[in-house]
Amino acid sequence: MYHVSKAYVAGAFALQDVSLDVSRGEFVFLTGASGAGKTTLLQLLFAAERPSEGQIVVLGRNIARLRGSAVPALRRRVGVVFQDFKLLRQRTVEENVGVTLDVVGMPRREVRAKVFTMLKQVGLQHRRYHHPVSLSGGEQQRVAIARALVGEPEILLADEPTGNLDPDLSVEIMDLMMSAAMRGTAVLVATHDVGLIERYHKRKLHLDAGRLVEDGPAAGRTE
Amino acid sequence: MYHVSKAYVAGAFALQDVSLDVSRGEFVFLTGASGAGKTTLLQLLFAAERPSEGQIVVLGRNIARLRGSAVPALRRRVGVVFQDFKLLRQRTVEENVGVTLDVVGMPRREVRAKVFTMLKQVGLQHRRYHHPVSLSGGEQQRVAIARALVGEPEILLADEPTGNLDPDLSVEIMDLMMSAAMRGTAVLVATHDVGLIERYHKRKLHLDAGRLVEDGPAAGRTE
Amino acid sequence: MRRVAVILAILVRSALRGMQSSAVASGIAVATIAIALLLIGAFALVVVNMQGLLDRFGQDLQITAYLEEGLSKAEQSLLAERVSTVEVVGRVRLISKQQALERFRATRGGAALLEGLEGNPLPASLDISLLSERRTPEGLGILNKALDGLPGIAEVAHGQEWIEGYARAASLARVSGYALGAVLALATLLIVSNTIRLGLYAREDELEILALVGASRTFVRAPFLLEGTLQGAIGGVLALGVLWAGFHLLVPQLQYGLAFFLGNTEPRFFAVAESLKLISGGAGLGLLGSLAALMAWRS
Amino acid sequence: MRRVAVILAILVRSALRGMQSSAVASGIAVATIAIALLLIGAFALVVVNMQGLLDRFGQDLQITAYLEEGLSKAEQSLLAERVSTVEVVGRVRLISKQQALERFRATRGGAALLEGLEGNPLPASLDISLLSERRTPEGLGILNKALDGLPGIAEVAHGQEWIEGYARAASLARVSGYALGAVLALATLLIVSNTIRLGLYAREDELEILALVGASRTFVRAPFLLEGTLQGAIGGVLALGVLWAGFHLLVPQLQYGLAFFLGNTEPRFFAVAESLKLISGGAGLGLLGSLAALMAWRS
Ligand SMILES: Nc1ncnc2c1ncn2[C@@H]1O[C@H](COP(=O)(O)OP(=O)(O)OP(=O)(O)O)[C@@H](O)[C@H]1O
Ligand SMILES: Nc1ncnc2c1ncn2[C@@H]1O[C@H](COP(=O)(O)OP(=O)(O)OP(=O)(O)O)[C@@H](O)[C@H]1O
Ligand SMILES: [Mg+2]
Ligand SMILES: [Mg+2]
Repeated sequence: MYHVSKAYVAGAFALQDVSLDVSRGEFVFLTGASGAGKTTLLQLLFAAERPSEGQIVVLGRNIARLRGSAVPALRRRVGVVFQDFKLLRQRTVEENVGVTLDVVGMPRREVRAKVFTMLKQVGLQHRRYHHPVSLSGGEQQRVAIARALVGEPEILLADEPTGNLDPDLSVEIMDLMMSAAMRGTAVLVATHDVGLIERYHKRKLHLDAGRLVEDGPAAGRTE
Repeated sequence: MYHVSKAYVAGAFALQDVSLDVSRGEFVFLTGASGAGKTTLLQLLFAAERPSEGQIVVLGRNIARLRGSAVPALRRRVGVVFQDFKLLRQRTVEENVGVTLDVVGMPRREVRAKVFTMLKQVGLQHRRYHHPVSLSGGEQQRVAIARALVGEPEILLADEPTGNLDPDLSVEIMDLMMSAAMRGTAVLVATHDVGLIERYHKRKLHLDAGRLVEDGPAAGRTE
Repeated sequence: MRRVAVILAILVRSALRGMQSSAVASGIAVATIAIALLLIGAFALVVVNMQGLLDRFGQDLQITAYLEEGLSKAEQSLLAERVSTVEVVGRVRLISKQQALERFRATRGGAALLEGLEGNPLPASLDISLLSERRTPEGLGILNKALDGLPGIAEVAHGQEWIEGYARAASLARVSGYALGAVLALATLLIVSNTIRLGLYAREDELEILALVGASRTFVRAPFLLEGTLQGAIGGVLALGVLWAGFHLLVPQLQYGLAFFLGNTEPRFFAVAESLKLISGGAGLGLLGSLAALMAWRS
Repeated sequence: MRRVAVILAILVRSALRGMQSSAVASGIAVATIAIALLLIGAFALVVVNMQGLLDRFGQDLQITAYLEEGLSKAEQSLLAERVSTVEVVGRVRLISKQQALERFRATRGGAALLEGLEGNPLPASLDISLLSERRTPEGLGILNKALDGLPGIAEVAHGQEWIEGYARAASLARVSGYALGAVLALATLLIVSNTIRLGLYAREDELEILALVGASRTFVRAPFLLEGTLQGAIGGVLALGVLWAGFHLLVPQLQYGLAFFLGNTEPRFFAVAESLKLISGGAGLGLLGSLAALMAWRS
């Protein structure tokens, strides 16, 4: 990934005339009131939704014109933490996280090793044979995060990744995502957690009713 | 509801030897790290799970010994905001909220009126004919809250009700729950949001790995 | 009272809404029930027309009672009449000596044989056919007994083997008809309950959420059962429609072939009562299927 | 290469895991397929044994060719032999004048008729039966032509109507056999695809999540198709087992009744190849069903 650029304008409702550009290794917060369009914006970025207007270039590919068959290849390079987790209910935690690696055809042994390391990082290695239903909300969220990170994606989209986590864990998870950014991943985190945003002083995009009203480093930036 | 008392001790894993007592009109925060047992505790209170040990008395009924057929009657007096919302995907927002009233056999016209008023309070009246999938995370959460509140329950159990809401909305929702407490509802809110807890200075129960380690008003109580 | 009405209204609305909101699953259930009932219905049509088929096979079953020589026409007629009053007898035809002779002459070589003959050595006879439902060894026994007691009958000739074979075949056809019908009904019930169960599977969440919100068992289940019943009834109507169309399209085409099987019995479609039975059978299947599904769900 | 193997392993594992994790839905699908194939299989058994049934009905179909007077025994035998070489002819029996007379004498009244007679007015004849598969008007035509060309044959008597009726009935039976089979197969396909579609319905989330995580269409679909195929094959094996048990339990019980229908043809079960066809038919149904389900899903 040499440069990620998204010149982006979407149709009438959820997002209006939004343009932005995120480059490799950058860490960006996405904020805005409930229903402002954060999730919609993220979904456009990994081709879960198509823009009604405008162009989106992700990893050198124009999403608006991407063929359906090219979508999986793109998604494998993007890690996503869904707001509602989207875990496979019928599979164990280990399998849920491993699925990211399965889809690229990684041998089983390698998958297990990587998954174990990843689960350890989110503090869930002892839960790896459990099913999502028997996990607490925060544990499920961490599984979702592990799944997004285990494939070492070039882009990480995290939608409210700490909504069900206590402050200490939130910081741990944010640090994990930070270090991904250090390794060159473009990270976009949609969140309401003012504490976190203040703590990290990163670039912040603020959406209001589908319009990008603020784009810039948080006030009081230290780096 | 004249007195709510829960003398409560559950088996080995999720909760251990927890005893507490909440009375009518009281407002209590439930805190604790991810996986501490907050959700488990709330689920015991409306008979979604049975305790492995100990007794729970809710609204004058012993949950540990409640007949299966008596459970619905109890649940109608308890409003619950689930951590994962548990909305009916096939039904509109209006129907989702109205289901609380449907189950007690309220006529349709009344249901619609009450639901409308309630949706207005959470700021979603314009979304009432939408389906949950077409709502943002925060909007879904507010539907769940509306459903819990619309039946004017004697007990309100809210599990992480502001995890997907921005700070302003969170305050609005908390105020809504406060006013329910004013009207005599016992309110239990499980949350990680330190900001909220600090803001309201209410009684706070802190769970750590299934044990109740703190029970008392938050430091710096103002009332 | 009023509350009951309100709840009933909610349940019915709920069932309709359920069918509407999971329209695909509902459609699939209805289609499956319709197909299953189509098989049952087609089978039932065959059974309904089977009597004609059996009669066709049995119409050759004729018992010939040869009369003694020297009876007057009146006596012969009287005998024929008395035989026709025997409970198991359907039709009696008196064949006079003259008719017997003509019949014989018509057979190959008969004319040649008769050439040199004077007088008529052939006896008069009664051709007796049994009522179709009495074409059993027992029926034959009753006839024999009755004939034994009648003066004027010289000898009785009949295919004892034929009739036993026929009776066995007929009862086999009937028994296997019932057996097949039962198997089909069972298969249909299983398939329908499987289908509904899978439908429930897809809506488990919904039922669970309703329960969590304080809905009573009845409130959760009644709409589901109603839905199943309705789906079954719709499936029944569809199956009936297809059968009707098929029957009226195919039967004229197959007339000749069918005539061979059925003789001159007209193939017939279901009567109204039978049609209603099919539809209510569908409804019953839907109800049973959803009951079974619910029972399997929570066990 | 290695990657292909790894992916294949993942797909197979995925299919097995799918069946295991949604065991109830899988079980229901297998049961439904088994029931549907049971119906098809039972029907196929009847069809397989239908030839015996048709032969039974056709065995009375006999053409009698009366020979001219004054042929020597050798000439008669030669004629019989020549007739038996006609392609459509199954069996030829020579009835000499003497035999004809004896037959006649055995008939009722025959003895009396013959009493006054000298000499033997009855002609010798050939009783010809057609090969069972040639009992058609065409077959009869061929026979007639062949007989026309033979000197020594006086007259041919046969039930033209009978044979036409028989041919119509036999072809009706065959055609309706195929038609019913097709209807059953179609019904089965629909039911199976419905069942699998409902199963997919319950797992929609899973497939959607896989797609969101970057699984290719193949990765999502292949295990599902594999699963369907496997379920179909298992259903086929189950159906075959039940049929086998049923056949061996029931046939001895029904022997007499069946004998009436089948004559002396032994009822037989499927051969190995036919059994395999049933199983692979099940697998095919499962595959087709899941294909149809997937296609309906994303359209
Ligand atoms: N599938 C959809 N169909 C129709 N409208 C939708 C759909 N998804 C989202 N919307 C609407 O688009 C708007 C933006 O939604 P989005 O999910 O992007 O908000 P958000 O910023 O993620 O909010 P939250 O913080 O509550 O999750 C909302 O008003 C929502 O109702
Ligand atoms: N159905 C279940 N079966 C087995 N274990 C469970 C089940 N539900 C919860 N647990 C376990 O019990 C513990 C407490 O879970 P609980 O959901 O009560 O936590 P919580 O305090 O709500 O956490 P969070 O803030 O993450 O939602 C967790 O470790 C969880 O894994
Ligand atoms: Mg969102
Ligand atoms: Mg929880």
